[in-house]
Amino acid sequence: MTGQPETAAPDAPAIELVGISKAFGPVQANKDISLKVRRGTIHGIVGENGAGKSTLMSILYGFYTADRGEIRIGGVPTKIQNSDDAIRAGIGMVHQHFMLVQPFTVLENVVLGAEEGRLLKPSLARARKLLTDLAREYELEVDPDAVVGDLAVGFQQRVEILKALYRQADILILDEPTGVLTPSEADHLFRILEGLKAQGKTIILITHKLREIMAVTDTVSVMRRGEMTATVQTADTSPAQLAELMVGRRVLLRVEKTPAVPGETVMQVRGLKVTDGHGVERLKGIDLDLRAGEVLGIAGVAGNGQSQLLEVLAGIAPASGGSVSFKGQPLDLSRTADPKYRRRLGIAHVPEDRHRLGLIMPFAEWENNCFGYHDRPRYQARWGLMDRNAMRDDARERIEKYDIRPPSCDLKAANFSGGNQQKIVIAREIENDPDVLLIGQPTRGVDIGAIEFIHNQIVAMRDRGKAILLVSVELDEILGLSDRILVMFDGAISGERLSRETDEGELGLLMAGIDPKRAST
Amino acid sequence: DGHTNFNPAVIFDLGGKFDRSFNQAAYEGAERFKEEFGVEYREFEIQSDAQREQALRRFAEAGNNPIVVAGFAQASAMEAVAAEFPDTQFQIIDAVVDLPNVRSVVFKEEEGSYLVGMLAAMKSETGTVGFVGGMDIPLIRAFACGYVQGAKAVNPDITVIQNMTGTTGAAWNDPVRGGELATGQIQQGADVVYHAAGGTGRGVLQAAADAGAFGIGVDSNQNYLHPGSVLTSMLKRVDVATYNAFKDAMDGNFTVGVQTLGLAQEGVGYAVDDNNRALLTDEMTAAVEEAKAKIVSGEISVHDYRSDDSCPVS
Amino acid sequence: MDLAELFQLFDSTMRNAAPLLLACLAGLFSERSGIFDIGLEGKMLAAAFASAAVAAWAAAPYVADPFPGQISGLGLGWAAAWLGVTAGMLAAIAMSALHGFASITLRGNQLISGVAINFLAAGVTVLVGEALFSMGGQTPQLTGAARFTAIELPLAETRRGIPVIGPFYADVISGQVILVYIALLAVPLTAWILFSTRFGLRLRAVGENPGAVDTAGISVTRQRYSAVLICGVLCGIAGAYLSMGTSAAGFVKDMTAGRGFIALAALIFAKWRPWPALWACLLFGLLEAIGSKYQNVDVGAFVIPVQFMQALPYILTVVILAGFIGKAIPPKAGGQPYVKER
Amino acid sequence: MSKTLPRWADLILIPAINVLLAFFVAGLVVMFIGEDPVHAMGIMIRGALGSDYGIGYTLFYATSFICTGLAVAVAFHASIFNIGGEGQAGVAGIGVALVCLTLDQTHWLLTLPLAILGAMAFGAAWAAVPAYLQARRGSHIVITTIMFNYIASALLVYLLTNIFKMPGSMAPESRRFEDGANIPRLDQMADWIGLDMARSPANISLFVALIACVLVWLLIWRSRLGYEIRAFGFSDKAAVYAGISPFRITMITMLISGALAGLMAINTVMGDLQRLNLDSVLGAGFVGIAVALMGRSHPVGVVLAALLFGVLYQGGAELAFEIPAIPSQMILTIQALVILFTGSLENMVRFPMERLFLFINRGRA
Ligand SMILES: Nc1ncnc2c1ncn2[C@@H]1O[C@H](COP(=O)(O)OP(=O)(O)OP(=O)(O)O)[C@@H](O)[C@H]1O
Ligand SMILES: Nc1ncnc2c1ncn2[C@@H]1O[C@H](COP(=O)(O)OP(=O)(O)OP(=O)(O)O)[C@@H](O)[C@H]1O
Ligand SMILES: [Mg+2]
Ligand SMILES: [Mg+2]
Repeated sequence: MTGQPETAAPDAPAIELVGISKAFGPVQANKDISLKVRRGTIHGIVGENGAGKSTLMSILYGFYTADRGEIRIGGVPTKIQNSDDAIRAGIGMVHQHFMLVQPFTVLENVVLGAEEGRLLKPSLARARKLLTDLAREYELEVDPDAVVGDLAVGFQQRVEILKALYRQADILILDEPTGVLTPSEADHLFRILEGLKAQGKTIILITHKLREIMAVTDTVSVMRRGEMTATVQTADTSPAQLAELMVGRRVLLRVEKTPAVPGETVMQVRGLKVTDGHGVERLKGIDLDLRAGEVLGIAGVAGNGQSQLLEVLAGIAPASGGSVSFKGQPLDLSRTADPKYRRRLGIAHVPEDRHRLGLIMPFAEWENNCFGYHDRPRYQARWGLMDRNAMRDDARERIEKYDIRPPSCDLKAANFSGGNQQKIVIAREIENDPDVLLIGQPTRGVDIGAIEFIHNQIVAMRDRGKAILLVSVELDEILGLSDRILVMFDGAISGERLSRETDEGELGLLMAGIDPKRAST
Repeated sequence: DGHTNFNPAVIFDLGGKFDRSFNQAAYEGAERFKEEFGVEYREFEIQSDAQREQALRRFAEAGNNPIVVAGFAQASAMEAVAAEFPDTQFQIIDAVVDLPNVRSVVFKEEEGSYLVGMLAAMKSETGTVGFVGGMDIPLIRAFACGYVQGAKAVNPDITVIQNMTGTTGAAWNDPVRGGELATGQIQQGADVVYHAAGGTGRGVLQAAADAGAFGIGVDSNQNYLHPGSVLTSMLKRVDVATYNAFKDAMDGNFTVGVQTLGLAQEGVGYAVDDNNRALLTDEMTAAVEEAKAKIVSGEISVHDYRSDDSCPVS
Repeated sequence: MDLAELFQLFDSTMRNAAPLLLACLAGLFSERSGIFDIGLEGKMLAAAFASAAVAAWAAAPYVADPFPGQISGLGLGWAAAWLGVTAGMLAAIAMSALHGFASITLRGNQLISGVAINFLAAGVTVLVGEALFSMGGQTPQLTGAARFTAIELPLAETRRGIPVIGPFYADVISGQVILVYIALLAVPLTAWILFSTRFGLRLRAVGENPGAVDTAGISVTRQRYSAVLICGVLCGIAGAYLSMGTSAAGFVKDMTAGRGFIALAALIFAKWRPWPALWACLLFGLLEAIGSKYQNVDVGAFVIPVQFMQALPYILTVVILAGFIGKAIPPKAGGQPYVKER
Repeated sequence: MSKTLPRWADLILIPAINVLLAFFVAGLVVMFIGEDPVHAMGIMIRGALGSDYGIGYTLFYATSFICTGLAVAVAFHASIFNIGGEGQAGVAGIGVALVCLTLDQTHWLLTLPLAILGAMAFGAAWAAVPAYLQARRGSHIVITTIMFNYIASALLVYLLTNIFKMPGSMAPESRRFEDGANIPRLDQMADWIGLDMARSPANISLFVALIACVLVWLLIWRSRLGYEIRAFGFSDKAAVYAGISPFRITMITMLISGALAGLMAINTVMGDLQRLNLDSVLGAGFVGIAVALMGRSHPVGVVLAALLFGVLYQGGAELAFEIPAIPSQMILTIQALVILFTGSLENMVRFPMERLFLFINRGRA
């Protein structure tokens, strides 16, 4: 119990935020936020992507400084200007993107910043001992001498928690800790959190998964567009109510669609293998058939090879083994694979990460509108120059058709909101009328209205007899859109189901590598 | 009428007027003229090859006359510019430019080097002496060849270690490398090291002094740099050539054509002053003076490397 | 080639390697903290000038009542050399601080800042030198206590008789300038700082993942500034060695002659580790020694021209960078400014 | 990718303030060495622009800087930092010399186009190796191009001392080209149309450089290749997604960049020296960096910045003639300051500006 100010009132909230505001340039990420977190509870925070959850927690942890507002720890106004102040105040944080030094050992990562003296040796020795104690106490075993970069994400997360405990944190913030975990790993984590809570620690848990909120939190706060819209007792609320609070209107998540009429197989994948730069096998022999007129969903916890599958099929990453044929023609899977050529064949790709891959942010909308298709004859003028009028005309047409806002093709991609950026990409890939659409996380960071629109476009495409391979970590989306579902676990396919014959529970088990059917037979 | 537009200028070569050697000699000649006659002169230090033509043209354009240019590297710039300004008088040192308004001054460096070669051989106790050249060009080879001839004349068995600093203009201004080369020669047994390397020589003389060996300076009198450690300096009277150009032009006596300055014309020589007098014994001086007389009289002929691009001894 | 000749080569190697090694370790500190530094060359050059200028000034006799235009020296002959080194360090630190300001505080492009620093040093040294000494940018010749001279190590001459080791000790190890020994000692010291101290741990961490350092409650800015300043100190000694520890005995313009870049190449070759840095610098020092000692190398069938020998360090650098000697992976956060708020 | 700054502020205001800052600091340096900066400035401007002789030299230098500036700019668009312009231009001189020495008995109308090809081919070839190493082996192109600058100068020395050197001459330079390789100077061209102009080395390659500007503009902003270069420059990952080969773009961009740098050899070797010597490049390869940074990698900006540096070089030379106490390193210093202020210290002006504009915009909203 260090760092707790002496003068703390015994029943004051562990944390109290008053009127916190924060702007990033023109983006107002947090607007006048107030929040109380009771000591010894697990407090959930939910909200759409970009709602400002991480920003708020980073302010509490001293990573950012608020433009306005006050932080009270145990009732005492506390200035938190950097993480050091936060650590002193007894706050620990497990970041959404881990803050670990990959080439360091677990031990080095744990002592970093909390060393005893100028020399390392004594610190490391002391830390080793403390670590073993902590590990025993909280089921947090990790090899202290392992290099962090070699550890699986679940273990890396443990290191993050150990870091906080090593600094004797009383308040632990976890930012989307389960996004990278399998259901069973998540269960393990929640057991740890319950244990910490029993010790009197205060926990703030950010997550998108309403199930988790309902299961472990005592209180839940909802954020929307930078504002704190509500704080309720978990026992008094329901997932439906939370969803409504998050997006500001009643949510209709069912996709309206008719049963699929699958045609012939357009893409056939056999024994596909991928080895990454570190020599780790990320795909361990994938077989799949993609048929015309169906949506094939790929479910799975992030990091189980879905991204690699998408990249290899799109031609932006090489395979180390196996084969893929498209309409009976084998595709070249070597490092020279050319996405342009794939597109010409009729394979379009909406990447998982539109910021990094799908758009050139400083390009104008009309330039992005033909990105990847810029070698098409209709965009060429004489002498290797491009036909800018044709490019603009196409862009305007699609802005109209996809209701992209603001409706200006001269605006830079960076100046569109997340949902509209996604629409630009999807419009481009669908309007070129491919036979196969590879689409990753189509609605990540996209608001409800746009989600409906995008889902309808995908279904319409299917109804035109096209094949769609959908990768998403959102089970609801997979279940709602797909006709057939493959679940990936650890680089392999752990099961295949027809969407009308399965449910979240069964898919959740498959995502953890457990096949309930096979287990029972 | 040469008198009416007398407006002298001098252009120094890479290494700059304070190289304590070749360019500094030219500078001192100009300064002496300025002091004696109270006439200001314009000057420019070349920093790169590309400036040569512009510098010459700039001075000629501005009506400077005569324009003295130090260094062989100016020859081709001079060819171009002197032809453009036929009424301006030019003097180039160390190269021959065949134009009706150009005086070319060349020296018999081999003769002066012969004398200091003799001194080196007489001073050497190890039977090994060294030579560090600047840029590897025939001119510097001529220094080396004269030096070897003089040394061998005293001691036919003497070993002369020779190194060149480089093949570009930068070789005139690299004392670190010069010192490294001299140190190497001294480690191989040389106890007298002669340099013909402009600013690079600063490192050569320093290394010799540090190692307790003797250095021999070049062009200017460098005996003062390390009193007691510089055996002598091979004088090349660039100062006189510069001074004379100014003076002749002032008096309206500027002549064109090639001037070759050797021992006979006192254009080259070796330096004796308070800094090195104690280092030279009477026999040494006597032997050198005798050789000098013989060279002047033609009894000894020192081979000029430049005449056939080769040296009979090494 | 006999042993004596070999040892002469090694002796020369040590002298050539010393400034490379100091600059290389300087770069190591900077780059391990995530700040790329192609301005080593310029910092060395600035230091070479500042140290020679201050040493010359300190050693010059004190004139109580200088006539107009005359500058009085300090008359501190005995301390001149060390005052010079200090000045060199300060000059390099000033350049480092500029680089740090540009790349840490202002999050500017580190490569461009390095390039600018190289030009700035090349220009300013001559400008200031000319203004102070009017000698074409040179400093006066340093004499006596204003420069460093070789020191004999104990036992060098008495134990020369021991075969191989004796002459090696006497000819190669002994008889160097003190700055050479400082350069050699800097290697274990760097290794110790890097791997055995808290400072070293944080330094390595900040070059790999500044976010991790920041969230651990350590100031990334402070950590990077200290690294950059250490870089300045070491570059300062490297520059001082060039103008005060070699036969140049003073400053001449552009006297670093690309050594900063070779040091950088050695750093990459050494994969940003201190002991390999020593070997890499010795290798480049040896190449330089060979290049000046054996000018046109006759290998029987043909003659390797001197230009090739002189370009050899640069060619080797390219070969090393091409990864034929194993891939060198730089500190992960190297070259990128640490930005929290996009 | 700033959302807060208007375009004009980004393209004009900030560079202008930065250049002013650079000159202000340069003025302080002049003051430090005991000269009057205003007087020095006067000499520079008069020396560079006060006579047709001065203007001629200014244009001559500017021609070289346009070429090397374009070279750096084109590479910048692909996010490649080519500091090898010095070596590429130096080696390009060999190409020019080979053409000229072989064909100088003919006519410049034949020699010039071939020499242009030679210059561009040799310049590109010298850029090809670092480009290949970057694209295939990930070798840092900044360091490899620096190394190639040194290697180029060693190569040049070797060729000039062993192959090109005239027998009997001491200077490491080729023989002078005959009339067939003498391209028209600006004063000669002025003469054709009856104008009188003092002799200076400015020559027809100024127009070659200006044509190169137009072509570069078309390439970068109007052609498919330029589209791909810019896309790759903004995001190499996204480029791969779009089927743009990083290898191909890196190679092509660097070849174009090297060829442009090489183009300046026409101006110096053919237009001025009329022979090959050791330092025909005169640091122009490095000036190109400052020119490209200042010109925001746009051909119009490059031309303006090249003119500024032309003034600086010619005015600086004049300064060194008039005030020997200010050595020609003054130019190098100003160049360094310009690179510093417009390149790495740019944010010193940009950050406050962004805040200012944010404030103004908020006020309006
Ligand atoms: N460092 C930053 N610089 C600029 N803008 C930022 C930065 N971090 C976040 N933002 C912006 O602030 C807003 C809130 O982001 P924040 O990361 O807090 O959202 P979040 O609720 O955590 O979203 P997610 O669920 O996706 O993690 C978004 O518009 C985001 O783009
Ligand atoms: N990381 C960021 N950096 C800078 N600007 C951002 C960032 N994220 C968002 N913006 C800007 O903020 C505005 C709002 O973006 P945001 O993604 O929060 O929109 P949104 O309200 O979530 O819209 P949508 O529902 O379409 O996603 C956009 O104009 C965008 O340009
Ligand atoms: Mg977040
Ligand atoms: Mg959004």
